[in-house]
Amino acid sequence: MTDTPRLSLHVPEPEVRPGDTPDFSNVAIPRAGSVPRPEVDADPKSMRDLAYSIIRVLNRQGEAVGPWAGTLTNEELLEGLRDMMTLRTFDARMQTAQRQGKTSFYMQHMGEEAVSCAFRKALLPGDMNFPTYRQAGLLIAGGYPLVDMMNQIYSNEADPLKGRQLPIMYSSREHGFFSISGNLGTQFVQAVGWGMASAIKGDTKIAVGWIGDGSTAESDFHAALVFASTYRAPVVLNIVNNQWAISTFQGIARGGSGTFAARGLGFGLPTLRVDGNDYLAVHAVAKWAVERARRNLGPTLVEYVTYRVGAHSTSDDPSAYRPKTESEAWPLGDPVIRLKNHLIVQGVWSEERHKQTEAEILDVVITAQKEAEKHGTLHAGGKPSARDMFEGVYAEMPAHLRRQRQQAGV
Amino acid sequence: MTDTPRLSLHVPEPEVRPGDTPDFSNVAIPRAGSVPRPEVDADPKSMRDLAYSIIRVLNRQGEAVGPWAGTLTNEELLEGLRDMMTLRTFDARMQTAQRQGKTSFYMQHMGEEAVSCAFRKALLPGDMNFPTYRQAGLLIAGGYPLVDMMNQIYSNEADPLKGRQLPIMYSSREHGFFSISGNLGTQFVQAVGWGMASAIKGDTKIAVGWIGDGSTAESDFHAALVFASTYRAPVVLNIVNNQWAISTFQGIARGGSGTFAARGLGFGLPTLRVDGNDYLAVHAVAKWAVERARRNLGPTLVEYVTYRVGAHSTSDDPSAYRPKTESEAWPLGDPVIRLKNHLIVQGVWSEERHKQTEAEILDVVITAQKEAEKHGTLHAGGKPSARDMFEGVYAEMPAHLRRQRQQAGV
Amino acid sequence: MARMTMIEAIRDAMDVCMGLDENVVVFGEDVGYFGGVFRCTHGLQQKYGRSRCFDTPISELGIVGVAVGMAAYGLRPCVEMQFADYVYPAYDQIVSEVARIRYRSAGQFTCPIVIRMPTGGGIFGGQTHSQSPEALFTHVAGLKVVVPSNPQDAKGLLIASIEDPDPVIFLEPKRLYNGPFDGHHDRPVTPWSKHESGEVEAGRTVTPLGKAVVRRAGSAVTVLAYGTMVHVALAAAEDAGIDAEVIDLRTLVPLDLDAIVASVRKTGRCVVVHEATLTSGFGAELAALVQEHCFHSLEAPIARVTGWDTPYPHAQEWDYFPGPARVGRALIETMEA
Amino acid sequence: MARMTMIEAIRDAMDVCMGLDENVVVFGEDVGYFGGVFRCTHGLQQKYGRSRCFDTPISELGIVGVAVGMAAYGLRPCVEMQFADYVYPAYDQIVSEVARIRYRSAGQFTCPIVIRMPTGGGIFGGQTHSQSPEALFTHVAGLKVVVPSNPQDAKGLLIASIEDPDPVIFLEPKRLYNGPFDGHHDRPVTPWSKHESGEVEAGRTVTPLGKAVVRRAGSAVTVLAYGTMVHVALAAAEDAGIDAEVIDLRTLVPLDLDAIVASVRKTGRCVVVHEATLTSGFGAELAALVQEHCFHSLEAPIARVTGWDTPYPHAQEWDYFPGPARVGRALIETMEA
Ligand SMILES: Cc1ncc(C[n+]2csc(CCOP(=O)(O)OP(=O)(O)O)c2C)c(N)n1
Ligand SMILES: Cc1ncc(C[n+]2csc(CCOP(=O)(O)OP(=O)(O)O)c2C)c(N)n1
Ligand SMILES: [Mg+2]
Ligand SMILES: [Mg+2]
Repeated sequence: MTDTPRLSLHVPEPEVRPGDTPDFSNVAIPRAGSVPRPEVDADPKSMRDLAYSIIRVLNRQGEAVGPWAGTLTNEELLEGLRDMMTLRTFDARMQTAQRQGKTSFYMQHMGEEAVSCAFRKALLPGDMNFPTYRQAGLLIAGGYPLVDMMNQIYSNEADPLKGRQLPIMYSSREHGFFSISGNLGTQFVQAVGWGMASAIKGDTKIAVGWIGDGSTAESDFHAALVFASTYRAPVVLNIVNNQWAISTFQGIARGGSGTFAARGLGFGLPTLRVDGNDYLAVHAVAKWAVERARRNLGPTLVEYVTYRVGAHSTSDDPSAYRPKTESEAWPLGDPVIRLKNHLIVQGVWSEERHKQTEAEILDVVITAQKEAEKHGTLHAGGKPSARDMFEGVYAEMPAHLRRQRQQAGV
Repeated sequence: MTDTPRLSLHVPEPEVRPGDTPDFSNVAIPRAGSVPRPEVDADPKSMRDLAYSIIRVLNRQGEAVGPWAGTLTNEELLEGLRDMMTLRTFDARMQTAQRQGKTSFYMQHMGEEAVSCAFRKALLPGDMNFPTYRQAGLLIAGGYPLVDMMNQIYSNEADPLKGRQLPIMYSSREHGFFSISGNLGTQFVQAVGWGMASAIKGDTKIAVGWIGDGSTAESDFHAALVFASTYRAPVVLNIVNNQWAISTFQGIARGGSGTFAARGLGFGLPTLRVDGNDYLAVHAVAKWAVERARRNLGPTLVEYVTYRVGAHSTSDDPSAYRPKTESEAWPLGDPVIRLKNHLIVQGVWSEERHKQTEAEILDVVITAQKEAEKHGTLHAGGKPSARDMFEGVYAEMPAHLRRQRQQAGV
Repeated sequence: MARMTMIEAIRDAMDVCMGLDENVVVFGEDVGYFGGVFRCTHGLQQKYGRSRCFDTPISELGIVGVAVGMAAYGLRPCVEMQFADYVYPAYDQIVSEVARIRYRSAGQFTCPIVIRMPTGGGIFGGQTHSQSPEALFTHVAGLKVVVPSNPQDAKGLLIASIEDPDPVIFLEPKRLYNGPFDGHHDRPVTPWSKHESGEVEAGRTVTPLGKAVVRRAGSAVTVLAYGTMVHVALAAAEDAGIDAEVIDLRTLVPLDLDAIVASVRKTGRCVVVHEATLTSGFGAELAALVQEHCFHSLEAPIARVTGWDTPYPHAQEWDYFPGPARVGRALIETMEA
Repeated sequence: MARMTMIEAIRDAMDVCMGLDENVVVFGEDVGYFGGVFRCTHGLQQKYGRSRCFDTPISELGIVGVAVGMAAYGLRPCVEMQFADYVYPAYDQIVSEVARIRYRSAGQFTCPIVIRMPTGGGIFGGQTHSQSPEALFTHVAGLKVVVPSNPQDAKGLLIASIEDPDPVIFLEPKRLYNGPFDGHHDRPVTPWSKHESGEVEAGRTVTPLGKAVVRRAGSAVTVLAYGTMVHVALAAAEDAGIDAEVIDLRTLVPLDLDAIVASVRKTGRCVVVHEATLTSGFGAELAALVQEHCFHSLEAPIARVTGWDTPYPHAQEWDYFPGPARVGRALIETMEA
């Protein structure tokens, strides 16, 4: 062993950086329709390959093909298109509102709209999501009022969370949306606990955990998989792989494993990888995984392959770490355009109706925004009271907090 | 979905409990010699099956067979036998010493001696282990003086750790043995860091992380795999699956995955599973994994399949949670007897020489014990000073600790 | 009333709560079949089934993390950390989640969970079986922190904690599990079964959170203590022959400041004792509050007698532990100051 | 001397140390190519290569855990937590490992690592980008805890921390990163480039750990502060027109008790300020020490002005933040007490 070479550290790097030409030719994209659809009660061992492939339904011609097609009617798809368009418009308006100083911070979904919007449609009332900050589509597709979202973003007097929480860190028990944490990962294992509780009580409700590609490195991800696998919790565990974690490319979190989905194999879980920009594929996979959970067949791990087109947040500028045109080169396209094209191919949609709907939605969003702004924005108009700051730390305010509130004079 | 059944919680249970007849017929044991040996630089993808098998060298007849045989000479094997016998005798004496009140606590290795004793022989001076409390074989096979181990166990005036640390929580930089933590798991990711440091410095030394089956559920396990996989750290990551975590059977930590080794697949790591009661197999696998690390080919995950014959610690009584005769039914036998039989088959050993060596070793251990007891035991004789309690919190004692030491009057 | 050890009292509390409310579930490492390494959950799995009392993987993060999800669903998990020294892997879930879910969701979700953990030294457990991390929880708004000092309180406070709508960190002084210790480690222990404070009320007996109790009335100096240190303080007062008033705080958050202030205003002197390290220990908060609220009554500086600012050593356990001699010395010095 | 922002000063400190000692390595989330979300490590990867400055997976546990192993090998890792609010997943590694390795191995292994983290509020970061967790580290024996209040100190203290043989928790008040704040959030900020305390010495400039500094001499009352609160305290003294002596502690552990005691013995009054929640905050320790060591000099109770015992709210940030008005009121009350 005296001829042992000197060791060296391997630090993964993306293939391109600002100034380089984006190139996704190394990303293997299977043909739409080519990935088999196992029965939901099939042995996870029989489907390990699915962790290394990509389930896709919409082909280049905008047709829905293969065994995963056919889970939604055209009416449902039109609603889905509307949901995604609403989310995109909402994002655009709120980005601008942030730049105007009406809120401190915003995070958009551009390019990833299909993931949360389509998944939401596979759930039943009473099911519970444990989301991250990039699944507002669950709320919009679930009928949560835009104006409530905005009230929170503005931290105004009508903010349902009373100004305590950051903008976009929504919470709505009624809409099956658990209070978002700013600390990455924590929700993933909580989802497993919620599912376990439902099983303990002999209920029929299931839980859904959400996490980003980068955040799979957090400990909560591991704990979630350990507990879900051990107790066969009725939960769907979703990894949204949008290729980036702020400035860090997915290769840092993924390391040497081919995919994030592969993480599930070490736990004996059925593990699917799906085209996250394909509304139909997302819905089909969601339905499959939700059914498994609902039928007490246990947890499923799903990786959504998508791309974060925008900046990480309003505090971020991606041109510092990736080529400006990278999103255009992204081989899975845009989820809104792909669904629009499919509906046109289906003969139930047209460019004109699309344009018209865009205008309608803009109108709806602006109306909501005006309504919200009546209640104030972060630095102007109505605001939550300083008193609210002292409430809700405990069910009943203890003496020391009462004293402090008095000192604060509120 | 209205006909959805009620959910229920699955809580894994071992097949037998006290009063039942032990039955390991469900444990698949491949024939010795039947598992292939890939080249160390082979693609991890090509060896995924190894995570679900068991590499074995010694067959029932005591012969060494198959592609993993032949890494040690008979002389080396005789030394290995001696190491294991020493560890076993050492354990027996210290167990008794604990019952006599000479120390507060002890943890033995019965049944698992081959794992740490054989692994140690695959390392070079300067390599570093990050062990748990059940790898004293690394010290014994590495030539650490028994009397120093005992001085620590007794927390006496010659205790190299000055009475600060629990018995058996050894530390010896010189012997490549990192300070043991009482907190499970922490060392696993530290091992990765040590390996990364060696790579950063262009050194040739490698690190070895150790963890128990139960402790793989801890977060540090995940962090270790994420970092090792990402930076291709020169590290061997060892899981000692001795079937039990105190009273908890391995099915709770393992969940639905077939094996602990399978955890490595989700990270793209080469992952081996080995008969931990087969000294030759352990050494062969250790050598393979160490060579990979040394040649900068990256980390390897290894699961050692073994059985904790004794109680978890001197505070534990396993008859409360598993059949008394379970260890006798364990299908992989006893590592000492198996190596002894092999050496007899090889014609270099005999029952008589074994007995005689047993007596010799007992003598050596008793001599060391007498020497150690001259320096005191936990409640009698020489002890570390109370002054030592205040030293070493920082490199230099800060003023507040000096004040406290004065107050303590020491 | 039956006599019980503290272990039996704790078990009884969980038993009572599981019997009354089927949303109460109990889990942790070795907690199910075996009944816990200290046997606090012994028999509960048999009685209530594996869905309500079970073993978990060794992941404190996972234990607390799933408890948060269960609480959001509507259950009332009462979970065990095998030792307080092992709570840190769950610290993020406790600080960032457990403590803040009611607040950040404006009450849509709540987190009524109890996290039990054996705490403190005195069993030669070395640095990883002896810690007293209470101050790491008292600093976190949204948590309640409880430390009983005898079987009746252990039961009553644990029932109150399980029934509480907010999360409770429940620290069980393991030195008191089997016997009251009576302050001196080198003297024989009266087991709880023979000890007068071993009496425990049957059924649902509740000791409200936030109420301290005077264990020994006195007029010369107030001693603030909790858990094991209550017994040390009593022994110290006896040994030093000082007319000390010993207050057992029982709950650190919310704190019974009124009881403390009333006593110190009366005695004019105060000694604070705990086993945790001195710097930023809960004794600092007590001293800060007492000097603020009793400034004009104080005749001597408030003394703190605590564990030293070192990791908890193994061999030097009784040099580290703030025993009756050290507390007694502080009492005398405070009287003479 | 050049003027620098605190960010530039911090970067310069790492640059100097990496240049002098090739065992210094720097890593964390977004720390490599991009140079950190606050840009504190900008340019270091380019200058020192990917093996010495790199991006990590999002695992604070992993970042600290590998740093421990690297330190055991002989490196000197200086790692970044993206926000102090995200340090909790690493808390077990910090408390059970980083702080105790020298002690438990009797010096065979040591852990000279620095854990940097942006801390404190004032940027509308809400409950997960505003926390001040210093007291959760000051309670842990074996750690040093440092909080600079200006660019020169940030550089000098960071160099001292990297060179220190023991682990250092290095809290960077993010409200001061780009401008000194001068205490009032509602008045324009003078950028460090125009501010007199923006001057930073070039090269290896060391500010020793454990030494406080008087930022404003005075005789009426002593104000103990650190980080952002130093600026608030100065503003409050000015606004209230009180002859306060403002001490910038700079290092919380080890603490410059002599400087504190000398000042309070002189002024006879003391106000402690910090941004963290009140209960069990580091202010409690300061109050406890001051009353102990200056009892006979104290003419008024020691007041604490701190964040309230709630999570850090978003909209009510400036109601939560202990600004100059609140500190000023405490100064006046302490003078009148
Ligand atoms: C515990 C913790 N560590 C670090 C951060 C800072 N942070 C916020 S978002 C982010 C990147 C997350 O990336 P990913 O999980 O891929 O989600 P995405 O933003 O791409 O949706 C980081 C590091 C945090 N919020 N919490
Ligand atoms: C963080 C932490 N949690 C819990 C414990 C208590 N504990 C000590 S050993 C043990 C079981 C470990 O089992 P395993 O990893 O299988 O190792 P083995 O004892 O079988 O070698 C437990 C739960 C601990 N020491 N540290
Ligand atoms: Mg991402
Ligand atoms: Mg085990």
